[in-house]
Formats: sequence, C-alpha cells, structure tokens
Amino acid sequence: MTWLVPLPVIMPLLGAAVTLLLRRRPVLQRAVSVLVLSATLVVAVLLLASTATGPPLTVAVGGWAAPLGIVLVADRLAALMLVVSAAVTLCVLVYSIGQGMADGDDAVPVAVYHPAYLILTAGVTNAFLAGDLFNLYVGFEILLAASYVLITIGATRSRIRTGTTYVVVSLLSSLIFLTAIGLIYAATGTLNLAQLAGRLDALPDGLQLGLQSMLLLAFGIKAAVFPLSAWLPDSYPTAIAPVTAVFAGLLTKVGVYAIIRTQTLLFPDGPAGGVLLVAALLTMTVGILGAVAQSDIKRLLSFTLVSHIGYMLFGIGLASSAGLSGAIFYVVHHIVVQTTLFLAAGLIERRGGTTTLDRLGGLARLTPVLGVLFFVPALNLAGIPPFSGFLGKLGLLQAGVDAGGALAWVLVAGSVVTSLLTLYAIGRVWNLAFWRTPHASMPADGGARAGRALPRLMVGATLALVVLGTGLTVVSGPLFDITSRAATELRERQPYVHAVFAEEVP
Amino acid sequence: MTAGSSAVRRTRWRDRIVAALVLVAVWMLLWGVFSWATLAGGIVVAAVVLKVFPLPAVTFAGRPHPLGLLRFAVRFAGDLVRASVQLAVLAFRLGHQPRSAIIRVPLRVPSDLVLTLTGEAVSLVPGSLIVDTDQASTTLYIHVIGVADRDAVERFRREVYATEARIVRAIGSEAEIGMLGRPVPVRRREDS
Amino acid sequence: MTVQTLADLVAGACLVSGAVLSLAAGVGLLRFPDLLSRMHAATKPQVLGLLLILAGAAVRLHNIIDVTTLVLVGVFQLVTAPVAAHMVGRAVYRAGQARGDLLIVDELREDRTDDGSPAR
Amino acid sequence: MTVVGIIVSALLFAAVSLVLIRIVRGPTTLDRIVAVDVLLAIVVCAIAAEAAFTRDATSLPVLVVLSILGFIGSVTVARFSPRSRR
Amino acid sequence: MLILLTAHLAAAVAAPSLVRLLRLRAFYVLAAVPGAALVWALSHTTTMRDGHAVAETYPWAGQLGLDVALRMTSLSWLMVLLVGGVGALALIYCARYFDAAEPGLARFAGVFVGFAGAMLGLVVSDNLIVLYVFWELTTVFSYLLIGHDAAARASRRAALQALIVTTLGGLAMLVGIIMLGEHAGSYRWSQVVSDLPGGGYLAVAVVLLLLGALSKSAIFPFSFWLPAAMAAPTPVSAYLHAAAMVKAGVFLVGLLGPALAGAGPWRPVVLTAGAVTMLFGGWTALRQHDLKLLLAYGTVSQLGLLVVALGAGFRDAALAGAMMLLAHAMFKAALFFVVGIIDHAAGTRDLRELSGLRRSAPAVWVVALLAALSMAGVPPLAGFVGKEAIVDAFLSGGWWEWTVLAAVVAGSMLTVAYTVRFLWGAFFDKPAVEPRTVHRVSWSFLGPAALLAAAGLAAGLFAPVLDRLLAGYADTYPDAGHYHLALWHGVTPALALSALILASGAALFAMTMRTRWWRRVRLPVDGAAGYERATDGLGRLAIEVTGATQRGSLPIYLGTILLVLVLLGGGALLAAWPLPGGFRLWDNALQLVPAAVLVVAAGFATRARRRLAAVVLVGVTGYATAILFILHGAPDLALTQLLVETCTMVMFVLVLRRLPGHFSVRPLVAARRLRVAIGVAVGTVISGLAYAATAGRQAVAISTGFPEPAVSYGGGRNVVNVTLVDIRAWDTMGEISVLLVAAIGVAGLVFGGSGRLLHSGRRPPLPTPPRGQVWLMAGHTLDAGLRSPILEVVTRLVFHTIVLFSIYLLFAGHNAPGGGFAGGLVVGLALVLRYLAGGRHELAVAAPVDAGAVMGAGLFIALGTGLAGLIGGGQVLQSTLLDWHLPLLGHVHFVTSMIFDVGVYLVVIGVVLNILRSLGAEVDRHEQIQRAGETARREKVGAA
Amino acid sequence: MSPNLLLVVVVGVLFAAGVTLLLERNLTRVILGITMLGNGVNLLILLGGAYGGPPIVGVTPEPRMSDPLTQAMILTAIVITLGMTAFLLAMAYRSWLLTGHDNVQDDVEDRRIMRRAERDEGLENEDEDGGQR
Ligand code: NA
Ligand code: NA
Repeated sequence: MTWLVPLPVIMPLLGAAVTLLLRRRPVLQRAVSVLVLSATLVVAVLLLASTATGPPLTVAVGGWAAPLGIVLVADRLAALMLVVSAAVTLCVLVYSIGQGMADGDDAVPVAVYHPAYLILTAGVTNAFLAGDLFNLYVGFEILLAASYVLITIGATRSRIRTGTTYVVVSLLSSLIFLTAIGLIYAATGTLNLAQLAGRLDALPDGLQLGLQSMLLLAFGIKAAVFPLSAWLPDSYPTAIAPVTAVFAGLLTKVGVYAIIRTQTLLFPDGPAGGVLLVAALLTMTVGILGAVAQSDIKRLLSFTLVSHIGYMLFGIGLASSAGLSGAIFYVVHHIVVQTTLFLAAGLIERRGGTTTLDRLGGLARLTPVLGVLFFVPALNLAGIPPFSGFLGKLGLLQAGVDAGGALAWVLVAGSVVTSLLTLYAIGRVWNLAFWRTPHASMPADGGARAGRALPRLMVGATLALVVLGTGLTVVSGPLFDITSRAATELRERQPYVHAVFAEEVP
Repeated sequence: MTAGSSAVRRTRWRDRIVAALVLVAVWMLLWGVFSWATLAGGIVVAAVVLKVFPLPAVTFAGRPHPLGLLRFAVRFAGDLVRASVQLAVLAFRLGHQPRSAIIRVPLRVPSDLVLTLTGEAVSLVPGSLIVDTDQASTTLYIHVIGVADRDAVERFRREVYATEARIVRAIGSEAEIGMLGRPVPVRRREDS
Repeated sequence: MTVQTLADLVAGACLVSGAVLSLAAGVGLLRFPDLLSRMHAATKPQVLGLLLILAGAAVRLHNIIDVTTLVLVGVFQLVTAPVAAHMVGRAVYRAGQARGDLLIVDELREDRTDDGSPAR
Repeated sequence: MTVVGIIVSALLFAAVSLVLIRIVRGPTTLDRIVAVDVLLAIVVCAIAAEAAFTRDATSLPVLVVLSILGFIGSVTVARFSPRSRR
Repeated sequence: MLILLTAHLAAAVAAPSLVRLLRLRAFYVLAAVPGAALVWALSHTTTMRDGHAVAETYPWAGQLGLDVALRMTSLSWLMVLLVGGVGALALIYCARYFDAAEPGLARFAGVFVGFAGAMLGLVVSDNLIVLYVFWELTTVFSYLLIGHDAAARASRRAALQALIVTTLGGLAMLVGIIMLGEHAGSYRWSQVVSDLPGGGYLAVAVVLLLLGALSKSAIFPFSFWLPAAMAAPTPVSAYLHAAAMVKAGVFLVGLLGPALAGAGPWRPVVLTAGAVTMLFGGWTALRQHDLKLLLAYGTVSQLGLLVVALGAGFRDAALAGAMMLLAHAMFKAALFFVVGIIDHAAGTRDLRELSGLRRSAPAVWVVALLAALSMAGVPPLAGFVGKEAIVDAFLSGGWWEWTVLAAVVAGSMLTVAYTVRFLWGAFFDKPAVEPRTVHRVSWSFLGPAALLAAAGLAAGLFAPVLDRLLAGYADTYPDAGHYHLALWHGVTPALALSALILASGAALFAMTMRTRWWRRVRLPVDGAAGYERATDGLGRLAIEVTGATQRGSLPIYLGTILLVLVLLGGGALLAAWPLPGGFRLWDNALQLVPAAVLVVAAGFATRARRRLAAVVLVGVTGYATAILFILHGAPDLALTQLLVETCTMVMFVLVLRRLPGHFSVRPLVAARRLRVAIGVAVGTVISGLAYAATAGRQAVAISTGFPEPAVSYGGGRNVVNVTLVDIRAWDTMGEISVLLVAAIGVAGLVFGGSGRLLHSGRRPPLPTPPRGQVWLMAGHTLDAGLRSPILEVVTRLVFHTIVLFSIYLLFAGHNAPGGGFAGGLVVGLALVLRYLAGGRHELAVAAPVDAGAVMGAGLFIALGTGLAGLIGGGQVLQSTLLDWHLPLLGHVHFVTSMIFDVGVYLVVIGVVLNILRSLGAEVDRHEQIQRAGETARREKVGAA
Repeated sequence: MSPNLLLVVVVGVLFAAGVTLLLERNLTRVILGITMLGNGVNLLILLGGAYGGPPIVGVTPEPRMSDPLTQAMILTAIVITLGMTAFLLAMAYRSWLLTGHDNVQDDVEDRRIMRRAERDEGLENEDEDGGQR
C-alpha cells in the first residue's frame, strides 16, 4: 500500500506537465485534468480505507530513511483530508470546465488554468502528506504560488488590486514560516516531524514558546485567524468563481491542518493553548460581525469563512480528543460547504450579473434550482440540523461543555452566537437575493436571452457538492468514528513516530 | 548543385568545425581533465549545443598569424600596465581635474569583427572607452581621459590605428592587411 | 629560498598589486568629476587588477584543473568587460551625462542623429 | 602569506567602502551601475584571493559565472536606460 | 415511526412533481401522509391507555451520543394525533383555499408536508439532540412557509424574524441539552431523567432549555414573532397555531416538566412568563381589527395558559394542560379555517368591513360558533373541560398557585371578550357597514373546520375517555393527583369561577364597545421593538467592529501581522531570558567586510527615492549575502545567489523601464518613523530568537549523517547537490513546480486575459537581413539606435560558450558546485544576452521551442525519474548508481538522479525563457503599440 | 552551538530594513522589501547550521564541513524567491498598465464600511422591494 502514498502529489504534477505539453489541445487538457484528479480521489480513498483502522502509512522518499530524507506520512488525518480535498477539487474542476466551455475559455485561459490548478492540488496534497517540516513549507509554497496565478487569472484591475494584497500577505506568511523552520532547525538540528516531536520537548520553555508562536503565526495567516485574517475578505471575492471556491474551501484549511499537525505532534503541551482559544473567540465573533456588515454575497461568505475558522480553532485549543475530533469533522464539513456556497455564488453572479445584494432579487422564483443549490449549503453552514455543520458544531459544543472552565464556556456561548448570526446573515441574503421582488436589471426569462442560462456542467458540479455535503450527515457516524480515531492518534503521537521510524536507514 | 554552392557548403562546414573545436577546447579547460572521456563528452556537448541553438556562422576572412598574435599580445600587455599605472596615479592625485575628449576613429578595415576586437582592445586599456560605434562606416567613437591637448588627442588616434593594424595582422586576411595601407578615412558629413 | 617561498612571494606581489589597483578604482570612482571619467577608473580592477590576482591564485593553487579554470575566467572577463563598459558609456553619453566642459573635443556630437546613434 | 592576506583584505575593504559610497550617492542610475560593476570586479578579486590564501578551489565556478555573466546586469540597465534625462 | 417519517420525507420530495401533475388535487393525496400518522396513533390508543410506550431505535453518530431513538408515550401520542389530524385537514383545506395558479404552490406543498414530518419527528424523539434536529427543521420549514408570499416585504421580514427568534431560543436549548446529556452520558430523555445534575449547573441548563421552549411557543417576551407570522397563508397559520411549531414549545414544557419542574428556576420562569403572556395576548387580541391577528394574539394568550398548566409542576395541572392542548388545537384550527373562508368569500378579514355574514353564510356561522364557544370555555365543549380543570388545579395550592389562578381567571375573561369580539366582528350586522354579499361556501371547503368544531364538541362530551388516555402522561408527575376530566363535577368553586369568567368576559366586551380609554393601555415592554432595536444594534455593532478591524489597507494588514510577531516573539524572548552566553563574534573576520557592506546598503535601500537606486542597493545586499555564503563554506549557495541576483536585476530593469523613475508617493515622516520602528522591533525580535535558537541547540544535526551515504548511496561528492537531487529530491520537485507555476503566472499577467498565453503563435516572417556578415538571427530587426555591433558580435561569440558552461555546471554539480538550477539559470542569462543584443525577435528565434513545452518536459523528466524509482520496485525518486567500464573512455560513473537534475535544468530554462518572453518581449510589444498610438495621435493633431 | 553574533546582527538588520520597505504602499518597494527579507531568512537559516568548509567529500574533511542541509534549504528558498519576485514584478507591471501607477490601493468595500462607521450608520440595503427602487 505504501506505494500509493506519493501518488496524490505525483499525479497532479504529472498532469500539470502533460497539460503544459498539450497547451494547444484544450479538450485533451480537460480530459487529463479530470482523469488525474479522479485517480487522485481513488488513491485517497484507498489510503483512507487502509489507515482508518490501521497504522499510518509512510514512505521514505528516495529510500533515504528518516530522519535523513523526506518522509511522507499518510495517517488518518492526512488521508481524510486527502479524500475531501480530492473530491472538492474534482468537483470544482468540473465546474470550471463547464464555465470555461460556456465562456469559450475567454475568462479562464486554459493554458494557464489547468497546469496551475493541478499544481495547486499537488501543493495541497503534499502539505497533507508532509512528514518533514521543510517539505511542509514546500507544499505550502506550491499551493501558494499556484494560488497567486489563479487569483489573478484574467488580470483585471480589481483582481490585480486584491491579488496584490493576497500575494504580499501570503509571501510574508511564507517568510515567517521559513524563519520558523530556520529557528527550529537551529535549535534541534532536524526537520523530521516525528523526530522534532522528541527534540522540541527537550528545549527550554521560553524557546519552545518562541518557536511555537512563529509557526502559529505563519499558519494563522494562512488559516485566516483574527487578527491575521483581514486580508482574506479583501482578496478572495474578486477571483473567478471556481478559484474563490477552492481557495475558500480548501486553502484556509491547509493552514488549519498545519496548526493541528504541529500543535498535536510538536507542541502537545505547549503554552499557547489559551492563546488559541482567545483567538478562536475573536475570529468567530469579529468574523461573523464582518459578514453581517457586508452587502455583497461573496464578501459576506468570505467573512463567514473567517468566522468559522474560529470553530476549528476552538476544538484545537481545547486539545481534548473530543475537541480535536470535532475540529477535524468541522474542517471536513467546512471544506465541502464553503466551496459549494462559493460555487453557488458564482452561479448567482452568472444568473443575476452581480453578487451585490443591492441589485439582486427574486432568484428563488426565477431559478428555483439555484435556490436549492444555495439554500441547502447555506443552512448547512449556519449549522441548522440535521446538516453536517450542526453535527460538527455539536461535537465542538460537547467538547467545550466537557472541558468546562471559564474560557471554554465563553467559547460555547460565542459559538452559539456565531451560529445565530451566521443564520441571520444567510437569512438576509436569502430574503434579499432570492425572495425580494426582482430588480429591474434582472432578466426574467430564465436568463436564456441575456446569455445567463446556467451551464449544466456548472450546475451539476455544484449539485454534486450539495449532495456530498448533505451526505456527510448520513455518514456522520462512520465519519465521526474516523475523526475521533484520528484525534486519538494525534494525541497519542506514538503511532506517528513509530510509523516514521520503522524504515531502515540506507 | 553548382561548384559555387559546394564551396559555400565547404566553408560552412569549416566554420562549424572551428566553432565546435573552440567549444571542445572550452569544455576541456572547464573540466581541466584531458582524457578521452572528456574529449568525447565535449564533442557530444558541442554538437548538441550547436544543433539546439543555431546561430549564423562566423566566417573568418583570414587565418591566425602566430607572430602577429604574439606581437599584439605583448604590446597589449605593455599598454595595459602602463595605462593602469597612469590612471592609478591620476586617481590618487588630489585636486586635479583630468581633461578628456571624444574622438571619431573610422577604421580602415570595414569588418564588424575588426571593429569589435579593436574596440575591445582599446576598451581594455584603461583610459579609453568606446562611447559609440557606427557599423556602416566601421567607426569607433572613443572617450579618452587624461589628454591635455589636441596633440595628445591625435597621438591617441594614431595609437588606435596602430592597434587596428596589429589586430588585422594577427587574424586578418591578406586583403584586409592590404587595406591597412590605405589613407585614414576622412569625415564624410561635414554639413551637419 | 625554496621554490615554494618564491612562488608565495610572486603570488603575494600579484595579489597585493591587484588589490592596490582595486583601491585605485575605488578612489577614482569617488573622485573623478564625471561619469565617463569614473568609468575609466572602473576598468582597472576589471582588467589588470583581476589578471594579477588570477595569476596570484594560479600560482598558489598550481593544480592543472584549477589553473585552466582561472585561464577561462581571465579570458571571459577580457571579452565581456569592454562590452559592459561600451554599453554603459553609450547610455551615459546619450543620456547627456557627458560633461562638455571637461571635453577638449567631442567629435561624436557632430555626427549624432535624432535617435542617438551616429549618422551612417 | 597571512600578512599578505591582511593587506589584501584591508585594501579590498577600503575599495569596497569607496565603491559603496558611490553606489549610495549616485547621483544617476548609471553611476550606480558602474559602481556595481566595480563592486563585482572586486568581488571576483576577493573570491580569487580567498581561493589563493586557502588553496581551496571550490569557489572557482563562481568566478566563471561572474566573469562570463556579471556584465549582463549593467548591459541590461544601459540598454533600457532612458535616452536622455530631460 | 421511522416509516412514517420517511413517508413524510418522500412525500415532501415528491410533492412538487405531484402538484405539477395533479394541480390542487395533489393536496388530497398528500393529506394521506399525516392522515396515516393519525391513524397509526389511533391504532395505539390501547397501548397508551395501558400506560405503555412505543419505541424504535436506529444508529446514527454514536460518537456524539446521537441515535435515532423514537419513543411515543401518552403526551407524544396526543401530539401525534394533533400533528397528523390537523395536518391532514389543513392539506385538504389547501385544495380549496388556493387558486391553481398560485405561484410557488409546488414548493409550498413540499415544504408543508416536510413541516408536518418535522413536527411528527419532534414529538416522537427520545434522543434530545434528535428532538432538537426536528425542532430546528420546523423552524426552517416555517420560515419558508411564512415567507411563501415573498414578494411582500412584510412576509420576508416576518419569516426572518421568526427564524432568528426561534433559532436563538433553540440554540440556547441545545446548550442546555448538551449540558444535561454530557452529564448523563446519554442524550435519551428516558435516560437523562435518571441522572440529572444538581445545583447551579442544572439551573443554568433548565433556564437554557426553557429559553428554547418559550421562544418557540411565542411566550413573553418572544411573543411578537407569532402575530407577525400571520403573513403566511391561512392553512399554514392554522397548522402553526394549532398543532405545530408553537405547540413544540408547549410540548417540550410538558415533556420536561415531570423531571425538571423541581429545579430552582423552572416554576418562577414558566409561571411568570406564562401568566404575563396570557394577559398580554388576551389584551392585545381584544383590540385587533384583522380577524387573523385577533386569533393570533388569542393563540399567544392561550399558549401562556398552556405553558402555565403544563409547566406548573404537578399532576392535575398537567392533566388539565394536556386537555387544553387538545381543545386548543381543535378550536384554533377550525377558527383559522373559518377566517380563511371568510377572507375568500368576503374578500376581507377586517371586522370593520364585515357585516351580515351570519345570514349570508349560515353554515360557516354555525361552525365558527361551535369552535369559538369552545375557545371561550362554554360547556359542553372541550375548551370548557380543559379550562375548568386548570382552574380547579390551581385552586388547591400555595401563594404561587393563587397568583397564577388570578392571572388565569383574568386571562380567561379576556379570552371570552375577544371571542365575542371575533363572533360579533365576523358575523354580526353592523349598522354603519354595508352587508357583505358572499358567494356560497362549498362543504368541502368548510369540511375541515366543521370536523374540528364537531370534534371539540365530542371531546367535551367524552371527556372521561380522554381522562384515562391523558392520565398516562399526567401520572408521570411524582405527586398524587385526584382530578378527573369530566363535564360535570358538581357545583364547585371552579364551576363558579367559570361562570364568573363567562359573565365578566361578556361585560368586558361590552365595555370595549362603549369606551376607548383601554386602547391606550399598553404593555411597557414591547418585544417587537426590542427585536428591531436588537437588529439595528447588531447592524451598528457589525459596522463599527468591521470598520475598526477591516481597514482595507495592505500596510495595515502587514503591520498587524508584524506587531503580533513582535508581541509573541518578544514575549517568548522574555520568557527565555536570560539568553545563554557562549557566542562567537564571527566565524571568520573576513565576514566583517560583506556584513558591513550589507548593513550600509540595506539602510540606504530603505531611504532611496529612485526605483533603480533602491534596486541597486538591494542588489548589493544580495551580492554581500553571496559573499557571506562563500565565507560560510557554501559555494553552491553563492553561485546560485549571484545568478539569481543577476536575473532579478534584469527582471527589475525590464519592468521598471516602463515605470516612472522616482517613487511617486513621498511617505509622511510620522508614517515613516512608524514603519522604521516596526522594522527595528521585528529585526530585534528575530535576532533574539535566532540567537536563542542557535544557542539552544543540544542535539547533533541530522545532516552530519549526509556525507557518507551521499557518496555511497547517492553517488556524488557534492553533498549539497546530492541533497537537492536525491536526499531531498522531493523538495526540489516541489520547488521546480513553484518556479514553473510562477512563470506561467508572469505570462498570464503580462499577456493579460487572452487565451493566447504561452502560445508562441505564428510569428510574422522577419525582414530579410542585410547582405554581409550577420551575427545574430534577428539582430537587424532592432531599432538602429539600440543596436550595437560590439554587443552583437560578442554575444555571437560567447553564447554557445555560456550554454556549454551551463552543461558543465549541470554535470559537474554532483561533485562540485553547480547543478541543474545554476545551469538552467546560466542558459537563461545567455538568452537574456541574446534578447539584449537582438531584441524580441532574436529571443523568439533563439529559443524556437515554446517555453511551456520546455517547462513541461523538464517537469515530466523529473517526475519520470521519481516514478521510475517506484516502478523499479524501490521508493519514489530512488536513484541507481551505474558504473561502466568502456573501452577507450575508461570508467564511466553515472547516477540516475542526474537525470532528475536535467529535468530541473530544463524547467529553469523554460522558466527564465517564459519570464523573458513576458517581461521582455511582450512588454516591448506593448511599448511599440503605445508609441505607434502616440505617433498616430501626434500626426492627427498635426494634420488638424 | 554558539551563535555567530555578526550574522545575528546582519539578520536583524535585513529584517528591519525589509520590514520597513514591506510596509510601504508602493509595490516596487514592497518587492524590494520581500527580497531583503528573503536574504535575511536565508542568512538566518545559514546561522543555524554548522560553519566550515564546502560540504564536498574529498575537499573538506567530514567533521569540518559546513551544514549541507541548511544550504539545500536556502537554495530552495532562493529559487522560490526568484519565482515570486518575477511574479510580483509582473503584477507591478500589470498594475501600472491598468492604473498608471504601482501603488497598492485600499479596498473599496472596506472603505465604504469604514465611512459608515464614522458616520454612525447601520447596515446598508435594508430589505426594500427591489422592483420599487
Ligand atoms: Na578602457
Ligand atoms: Na533519488
């Protein structure tokens, strides 16, 4: 089975190479991309099937056994993230193909889009699989570099303006991450995560705190944790819909993943847990107030994105098995749902010509299918039962109540308030964009005449994600089994360390 | 195929082989190992480089003249040392503002290669600098520092012609060497 | 006096004189009144100074692999340095940075056309 | 050789300092570019001198790179510097 | 039960198609589903009479304590009857109420059935979380139902208001549920009751649970959302008020009461809120003109009564409450149906405009009368039985009970008064009003109302039967009650109070007809205004917080991040203080030279006002860094750094040639100082951390284990290169992907949003070169003023040599400084030279292969060696050492990882080429186009 | 390991200067700031590895070798920085092409909300009927 482990990175990169070579054959490019990501999904599912009950799978790249070389580790958390990310990226890819075909690829130059998208995917999977701190950095760089390209695709004025914010902030976070790596290597002489787990423990507390803060800072920017989050709502919404969707859904979660990984493996008893809880509270509340204040659907969704990162931090900050399990479940849920909502927002933009609440209206009647595609994931996001958002929140609230303590109770309250305000924000969108009498600028004939008919492939991809998000409710039992086993594995640390050092040194 | 075209082909092959030989030589110098393996590698690499990046052939009208080359090298080294010392002195001399001039030197041999090599040689010697060139008339415009008066300027002009002559005598063809005997070209555009 | 000591002496002399030429360049670069004059100062460490130091290094390393490399370095430097000087000098002149008051004659000005290049 | 080393280092350091002043002062970009050219030449000298003192040739490829490609920077600036200052 | 729920779900999903197929008749079909629930419940009547429960359990998410545990006991049985019965009737009513052309009818039908299903699930859930799930589902469905007529602003606002208020309560309840569930270790109510916490924990949980129940049931101060929800179509109102939604809260009070009524805050909260609601609702109902609103406030009042009864905490009150619950469902649904009929028939619901309906619609009048009298509590109707039982229950008690009794009596008087007002307003002749002519009301339209009104009569008459069935619930209270439901208990104080209520209620109505002063009496607290204030306040808060945190300015965002860095890092340094000693000033005194240069250049770079000056100064720091690398023993780094520095310089110049020479913005002094301050703080903290981290190293670096296997396993002596192409080849693979994608991005940005990206396309043929020696393929295409024969000739002479050198670096790299990166960059710079000497056409011919293809091929090769290792049975990127002894050539040593390095080499070439094509050639083209445009303009101006 | 104080100072200076430039509004300065920060980080990584001779077997004895791993990391970082610089420069160019300058502009939507906050206003687009406006 271990031979499968590098494939989720290798295959998309290979796809990128092939699509570059096929840059004049759009049809083939699309086929290669879909094929590659489908295969990645299959591999991810196989990895999850193996690790769900078994030990982590590891690969010493090039035969250079840990700690000398780079080791790739697929444990439960990583495998789960791989599955979700592969599924989401595949759906978004199909959506963007639909969009590209409908637009004659004017808005999405295929020659750039497919290689960049596939490289983005490879970066994400690499970050999940990295068992080496510097390789984690490289994974981040891959996905970030690709994201810079994708967020500025089309190079319009607004995309350049907002893209600059995104790129510069991300570059700063990369620099901070690299600084952290330099400091950690200086202090420990190793990069291997499993080995770091032991060596960091031996360092004095103050130094540990310094190293931990630098990592948290770097990942906190990527995950959009308040007060490091303000860049996100400014930069995501202007990109093309599939890009915004996959960024919002996936990229922030890679940051969250990195926080989970380093917090549990490297700093399990680190002194920054309380900081995380405070950050969680602020992220939740400031984020959702931002959402309430917005008058554009995509910006509003971006703020809810920030806000709900707070939920995940809440679980991580609790550091209990239940908290981590809830956080991981929430990550999975949020990847799917936030992506879906941004795809739906893309459809809204297509149908209504805008995502500004000022000028939208009557979508529920004009395009009922769009109503379903938005309403269901919106309720899911707001944590309305029986959707997965509710289940994730439930897990976190249970963990919070179990933990007790003033801060935990404040966070329970904060979570509840955030949930309500999310519903309020979503409800406003629904009332204005979907229920209100259509604005005069809205074409009434299903959009066909104005060229605003919704391409089937786009609707289909969004629908698939809606179904996937709803399906999380049905499989929540087994899924929570996996997340709680993943949480246990994370907290025990030993399974990971043993798996890494099982290989022989060359 | 005419005889003329086959002659052209022969010339082209000769140019290619010369180019390849230069590359192989550089290759050997880079490795510093003079073995058959290095040589073989050099030939392969040179061939690949020339094939992948084609460039117009450099056609030498003449051939290297060892004596001329030696004469040129010795004179060049002498000039180099002399000028460097002069200029260093100039630099350290406080309170002195050196005067300079920009002069036109239309070369006698109408060849880009001669133009370039003369220009390089002149440039390499401290105190003179190619400010501009005119390809059509093979003219160098040279900035000279440390010239006190018109006489010094003319002296320098003669030195440039001497350098041109040494270069042509080192690598030029018979025809080119013959051109050196021509009078120094005069200015064509007095009306400007 | 062994061969070794003699070699070191030669190398030392080369190195020190090369360094002196570099310093002279620095001084000239700072003191010469206009840019074209400074450019002449710049030539010294690029040519003679460098050649001297390379020679010094060659004496010290006296290993065929390294000496060949040093020869190449010297050749490459001799080929490329004048090009840079020429291109910069041309730009300086065309940008009007050549100080006319320091020039005894300027024969290029007589020949210049609108686009900066000399007449054909 | 140590004495030579110290002398050479001091001379090169002094040279670098003067060049740096020119780089900072300018006043034009071309001034700075000329100074950078000199700086690079001094760097080549320094690396070669270091190789000479330590008898360690590993940095020679760096010299080759500098000697064959170092001029590209200034040629680029010169090539694209504005026609006149106006 | 799961089958019933599934049937509801299926029907809800199928409903839209069904409506499209059968139009209005579809409602009859759909009515069968809640009808089936009714029938199913009735079939379990004997089970309930015997005090047994019906239970089913299905697994869901065990980790969360979630299982679909369904359990029907006496109280839930009653609720199933109501939910199913009223639901079925409401659907039947819909078939007549709606016009076939009603917009959104298909969706409406589905949502309605879903709503019924959610309500059904709610009442039969034993797992409290599952109950909450259905609870919220009813909220969502009611949101959609209330907003059915979404074109009306009032509808939308009312729907959102109901959604928010009930969800607020619901979330509080959820926390309460979790508190109880986590304590008990189970979420099944049947198990939670056996392991209740105590003290403040329980009190908090109880308050939270009640918050949910009371907000759902529109109890004061949450009453305001229910009347506003009148915007919904009448069948929805009927269902919402009679059996669903609001009844959920009442049901929850009833469900929790037996176990939690003893908890501290329960009775004060429930009784106070219920009593106030009762009075407030009745009082407000009394002055409504809209019949529907009158009924709605009536519901509010009745809900108060129900909450008081079911939450009082003892058996008799609970029994009375259950009876009242049943009675209310029947008469309230019937009355709403009637209002809907009146609205349809007369075209208005305003009682000031209605007159003479008693005569023109006698059947409606009879049905309405029957239901209304039940509401007023007139014997022998169900309402009477329930109300008398309540009065009786509170007669025997302490201070709380007497107070509540007074409220109940007063509230009932108000009920009588607004009942009379309803009847008078809807049906009686009014002198000043023109009698309404109405069209005939069909029996099928009136049927559901009639049926419910009749059921109210039957329930009154057969009260003792109900007594046995409902006692099953009431007896779950620990205290021993004595009361039995019946029409006649003899002459009791309760009977006297009932008579008093009826009489004074009628008098109150008469008073309201004569005087007006009471109209000015208002409750000091207005929930609706509170909601408005809250949402306004929320909006303000959101704007203020967002305005303060979301500044929209990149420098502020970066500054914030860096300040956090200073705080966290500085804090860590303080914690680590004092830092260990044992430092060295330097490793090598020569380091002082580049260090000094670097510091000076860095300082001046921040102050430079010219773009290129800043670039040059930063470049100097880069060169100084390279020298520091060499002095540290890192020639590979120095090599790459110098090449990169040159490339960077070229790129800067290529871009900055188009930008103005000076920075346009001159920063303010204060802002500049702040920036410097942050910079110094960051520098200090990073220095401190770097010091602390380095000084803190105890363990041996893993890289000390590199050199030996680098030779034996990696086949190379240059450990850095072996690290790059073998030990950490995986990183390198990622790194070339980064480069590649960045280069694609550069092209994307420069070429703009066109699909031509990376396509070299068909080039127009170049002009034929002039005769004579040609040095470059396209040098002659360059402007005469830009050409330089010296540059061309030298380029021609050294180009191949540079490329050759790059190949040397590529292959020598395994054992000496060099490698694929350096080699690729060298080729890239060679191409730069071609471009500089010959212009953009020269670049195009210099590399006739497409940059994308070069990059793609390079990546492909690198990945190929990775996969080759895997396919060869080893690990991914595993390399193989090959040693041959060849005749003549001698020993040939080869490592497959060198092929990987070739991939790297190609990618880097492609990257530089691509960047050059974009920032160089394409920008040239832009410039040419722009200049051509300017020339054309100038000529036009000149001609004019 | 005993830290090299000179490098520690140099790293600090590069960070300070880099941050000062990074916080500017002008994209060219920002890019330069990032370049300097990149150099600073690279030297910081270098600082954390052993000092010594070039890590080439046969040239430097093993115990005296400088740390090859930090060098591999720095090499990767240098090359990545090159790619990023190219990309940012292209952004600056594009920005100039579209707007005539390369200054980073503030976000329009955020500014609007800040203005509302200053004027003590509430939410925009209260629920009105779109058709009626
Ligand atoms: Na010269
Ligand atoms: Na390998």
